[in-house]
Amino acid sequence: MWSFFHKLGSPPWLYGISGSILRWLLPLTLLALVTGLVWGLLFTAPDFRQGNSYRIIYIHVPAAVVALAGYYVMAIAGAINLIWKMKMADVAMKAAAPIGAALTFIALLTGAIWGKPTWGTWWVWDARITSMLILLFLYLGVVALYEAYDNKEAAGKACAVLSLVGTVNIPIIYKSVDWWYSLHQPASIKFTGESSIDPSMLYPLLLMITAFYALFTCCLLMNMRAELLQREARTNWVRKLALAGGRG
Amino acid sequence: MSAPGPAAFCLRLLRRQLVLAVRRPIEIGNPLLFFAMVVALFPLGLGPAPDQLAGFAPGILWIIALLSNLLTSDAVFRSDFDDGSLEQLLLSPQPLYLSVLAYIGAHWLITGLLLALVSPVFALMLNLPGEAIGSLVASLLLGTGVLSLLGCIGAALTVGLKRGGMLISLLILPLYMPVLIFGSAAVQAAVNGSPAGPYLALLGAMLSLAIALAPLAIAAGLRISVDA
Amino acid sequence: MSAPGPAAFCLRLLRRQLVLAVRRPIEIGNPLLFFAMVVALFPLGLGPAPDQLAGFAPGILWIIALLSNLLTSDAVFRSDFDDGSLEQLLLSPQPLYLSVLAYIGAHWLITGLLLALVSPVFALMLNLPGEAIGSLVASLLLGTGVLSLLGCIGAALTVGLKRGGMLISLLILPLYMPVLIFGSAAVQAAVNGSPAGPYLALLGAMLSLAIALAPLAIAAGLRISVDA
Amino acid sequence: MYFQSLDALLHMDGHGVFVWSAYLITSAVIALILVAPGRRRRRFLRQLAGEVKRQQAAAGDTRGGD
Amino acid sequence: MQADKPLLAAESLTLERGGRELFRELSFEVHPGHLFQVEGANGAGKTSLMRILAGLSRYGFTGRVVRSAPMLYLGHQSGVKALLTPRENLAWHVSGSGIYSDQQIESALEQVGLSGYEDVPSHALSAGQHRRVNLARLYLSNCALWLLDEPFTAIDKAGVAQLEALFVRHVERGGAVLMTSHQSLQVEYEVRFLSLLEGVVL
Amino acid sequence: MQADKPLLAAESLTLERGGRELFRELSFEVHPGHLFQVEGANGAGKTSLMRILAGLSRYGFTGRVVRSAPMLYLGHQSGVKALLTPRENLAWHVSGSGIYSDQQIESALEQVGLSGYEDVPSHALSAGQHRRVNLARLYLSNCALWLLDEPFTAIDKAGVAQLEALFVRHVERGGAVLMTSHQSLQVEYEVRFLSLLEGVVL
Ligand code: HEM
Ligand SMILES: Nc1ncnc2c1ncn2[C@@H]1O[C@H](COP(=O)(O)OP(=O)(O)OP(=O)(O)O)[C@@H](O)[C@H]1O
Ligand SMILES: Nc1ncnc2c1ncn2[C@@H]1O[C@H](COP(=O)(O)OP(=O)(O)OP(=O)(O)O)[C@@H](O)[C@H]1O
Ligand SMILES: [Mg+2]
Ligand SMILES: [Mg+2]
Repeated sequence: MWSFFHKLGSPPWLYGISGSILRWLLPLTLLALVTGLVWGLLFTAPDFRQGNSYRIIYIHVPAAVVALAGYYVMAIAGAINLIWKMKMADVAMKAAAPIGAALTFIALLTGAIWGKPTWGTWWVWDARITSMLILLFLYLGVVALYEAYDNKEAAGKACAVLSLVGTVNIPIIYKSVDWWYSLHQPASIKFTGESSIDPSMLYPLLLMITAFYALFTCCLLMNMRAELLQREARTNWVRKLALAGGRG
Repeated sequence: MSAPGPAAFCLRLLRRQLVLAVRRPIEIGNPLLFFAMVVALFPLGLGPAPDQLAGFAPGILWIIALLSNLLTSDAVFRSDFDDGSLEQLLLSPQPLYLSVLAYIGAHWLITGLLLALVSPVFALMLNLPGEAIGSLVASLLLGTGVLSLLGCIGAALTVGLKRGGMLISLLILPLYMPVLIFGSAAVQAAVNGSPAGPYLALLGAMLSLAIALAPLAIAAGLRISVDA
Repeated sequence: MSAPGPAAFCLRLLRRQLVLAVRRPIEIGNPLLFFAMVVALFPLGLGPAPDQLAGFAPGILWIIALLSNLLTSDAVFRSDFDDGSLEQLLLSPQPLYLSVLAYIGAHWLITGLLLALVSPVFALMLNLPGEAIGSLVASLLLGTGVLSLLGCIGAALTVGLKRGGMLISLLILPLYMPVLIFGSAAVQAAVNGSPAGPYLALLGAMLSLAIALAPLAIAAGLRISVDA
Repeated sequence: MYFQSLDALLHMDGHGVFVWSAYLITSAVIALILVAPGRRRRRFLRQLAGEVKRQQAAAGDTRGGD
Repeated sequence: MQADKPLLAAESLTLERGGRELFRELSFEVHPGHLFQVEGANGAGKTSLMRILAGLSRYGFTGRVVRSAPMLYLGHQSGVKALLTPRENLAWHVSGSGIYSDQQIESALEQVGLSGYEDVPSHALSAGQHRRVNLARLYLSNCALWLLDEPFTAIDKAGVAQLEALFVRHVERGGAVLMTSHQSLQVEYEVRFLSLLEGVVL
Repeated sequence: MQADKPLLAAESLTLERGGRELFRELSFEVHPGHLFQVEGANGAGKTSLMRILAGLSRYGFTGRVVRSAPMLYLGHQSGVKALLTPRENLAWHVSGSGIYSDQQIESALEQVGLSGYEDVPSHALSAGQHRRVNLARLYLSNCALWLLDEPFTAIDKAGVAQLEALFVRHVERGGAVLMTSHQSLQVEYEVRFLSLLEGVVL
């Protein structure tokens, strides 16, 4: 167990192992993504109320789910960095933020596009939607704060503090927005809810959710690899790697 | 020449911050002025239908409180950073947790408390029903405390940045949202005649949590900022 | 080593200000983010009823434009004053009127212009009818110019003050009002289907007047601030 | 395959614009986040290789690393 | 003198900044009675070293610093608030290291030549007077270890001579001073140099 | 030397500040070839005088200042923007006194010992390097009259010697320098003193 943690702290080991994980995970992810997309787009029957527009669900929901989960990945990495001063956690946190922001963006955008045919408007100040927008700001805040610091070590610490503070906030945002919403107007817009999901829709959806998780993992690892090299630019193993043209 | 006890030191810091603020009356007047101006702007921008205004008054008042807090929190540590006082604070043998609380306390006194005290005037200008004014003041008192604590986290994290600009508003506005929601909900509840107590209790709980945790984040942020 | 002509110098100043802003990317993004977040605050505070929101959209958008201008204009001369560049500007053989215009121009480009360009997105989020968007953008383009000019007068007068300044912001703020009134009136007119042209023409007239006179006031204000 | 023709697939009873644009933009964003880190890594390695070679040439040393 | 416990010990400090190595494996000890002057051209790394020794920089260097006495650090920035008077600046100083009576503060301000200016807002002081407010803290301090980054900046000749005398008094009483300056000290006391040009020197 | 037109003439300047008279009926002329050093303790009024001479202070004093040549003024504050590189700081300087080629700027920066730092953001420079960026303007300037308020602040010994040589070169070429400093100039040239301690001295 200890030796595992010890290895986790070693950049060349992490670089190597992430390389070999990616070698099989990346093709698998792409395969799952394409299968899920084609399945959802071509082979499922349309929803009886929403017609074909519901096909957006296969990207909208996975993106939203993984975007939310990604924040916790980032915050936990930040906490590890602060408490155990583990450099790899810093790398992971830095790598997670832009991916999370991109997924949040996808969720928002597909939601907005979906809203037009279903609700007749691009944007509604619904509880979930607003909290998603706030999540985007939280991610962007971390990215911007990291970029604003010249000293990257300090940047990592500062972002860790920020993302931890944000974590406390996320459940509050969720709950509070719900309460707030129920006060003001009846839930005229209802998400379809799990119960109405037919297995023929559920399976491709589950596949897509898995694929998005895998996608997140792949992007995280790739970002970490790039970041690792830049941080370790002065060490021998990176220089050797550079001379070998990246294979090694 | 004995070193002062933490409490005595804290009070001295608080006094220092308040004197500094009073010497720059614009600092104190600004949130109020801002408050007054936006209250005046709203009817101008929206058209002054009185009944509609009343419906929106809780939200408007709370949004203004939030914005004026946001605008002033950037400055809490700025001048101390620029003139080197912040370094000295970090090197002090006193517990940083308490010193930070003194800074936040001063900020709250000259923004939050003052705003809460004058808010009834503005509430009347926006036709807020008289019976909601109690919960408006109470919610502002509690809520601006949370806002000051959160705002100072943002201030601490960005004070040392050469290229930060107004980054602080991006960092802390998302954190402000729950306070805004509960604060305006409390007032709205009072307007509708339902009990505002639960919302105020929630704000109180958030305040306690923030008082316990925010100074830790702020202290960490200051150490990072001075180092970078 | 010949001294540059006034126009060339002005362009160099403009470039310098823009580069300074770009080095602080958040500075540029900030008015936009501020815009976005405050647009998000309103429905949270006021309740998300779409039709009501649409009625308020022109006013809300204009108030936000005004606020973000107000927030950023304070900083136009601040850092140059603090590091001594402003003294050097005043000692320069170049005409101060033009130099000042370069500062204002840079400020407008990174706040007003950018805001006007992205405002359609926010307008849609607040359910503003599509046919009003043209006049929203036009009114913002003209109006934010006036706001930048007025804001810089305030900034020039207050930049050197160690204390006080209250009075000056009291003097400048009322000047913002007509811009807000005509700006939101132009959009409101377009929403109602009446012609927005007259309002826009009025904004244009105000802009011309401000361009002619404001730099004089700003130049005088800077000389006073550096002297004090 | 649910759809009868390519045209039906593209049109989707009037919802085609929405569905397709959502899928296209999503694919674009996914492609971006998948490609960007790899490019960043390769560009950095190339740049570093040049730097190392220059240093080695300057030191008159042709061994790889040390 | 070397026998007692050092007030400050630096153990193999190495710092690299902007691609340049500023110092490497720098080790030294500061004992009571030591008067150290850190030497080096502009950009040699004096300020960076002082901040590491004071504990203000915690990242980006390797090595260890052990401090075993209360310390007073004065940096490039004066830490004097322009809106407060000299008296208030000293009484409410954020370092919170002491409670001083009005008399103590007045006598400290007199020592740095500011009597008559106790209640003038500090922004109405000249550059040198502004720095003198800060230097008055040296007369109030009971810290054994002083870390001073260019204390003579903007101070006139008489002021420099007075400060030098103060430093000597402090080290003779068992304190220690580690300072940077581009001027040579004119004192009748053994000055130890720490030169950042050539590496480690004791 | 006194025959030609003065570059700068001060006519019976009197200034009172904070209830103290800093100088009274101060009159002097600065001619080409003059190297003036303004002397005085902290708070004597050197900076106040320089700002009056430069035209930055326009109220609160009596007397008249006549300038008849382009002037370069460097004050206590450096006027160097932290976010710009040294190269940009010089190329886009707000004083707008010249259009310089890249080469001229690089050679000026080299002269002040900043070659290699041309494209580093200025906030990553040390205190002395920061001031040197500003001093590079002296190498670019074609103004005859230099008003320099404590140009040696934070500059190391080598830098001071180099600046002194520059001043001598400038006055020998027909320029004039009026400067304040708490250090005595080490030059082989006649230095005129303007002492604010005792009143007017030529
Ligand atoms: C910009 C607009 C939108 C945003 C930001 C958004 C965001 C979200 C979020 C955050 C989730 C929750 C994921 C989770 O369970 O953790 C979600 C789920 C979902 N959304 Fe949206 N949404 C938007 C618009 C829409 C629209 C227009 C529809 C369709 C009418 C829709 C249908 C759904 C469905 C069916 C789910 C799955 C619900 C469940 O199984 O829990 N969304 N969306
Ligand atoms: N803004 C001000 N308001 C009132 N008095 C001032 C102001 N600035 C300076 N003074 C006073 O004027 C006197 C001269 O100040 P000045 O800055 O000219 O001195 P100086 O000779 O440059 O000193 P130093 O060597 O410290 O730079 C001082 O006694 C100071 O207290
Ligand atoms: N924030 C920073 N980021 C990167 N490099 C820096 C930073 N601050 C300083 N440096 C570099 O570190 C080196 C040492 O700077 P330092 O301030 O320690 O010098 P110094 O010896 O105090 O010089 P001076 O005599 O000018 O005060 C300089 O070359 C400078 O360019
Ligand atoms: Mg230094
Ligand atoms: Mg002076």
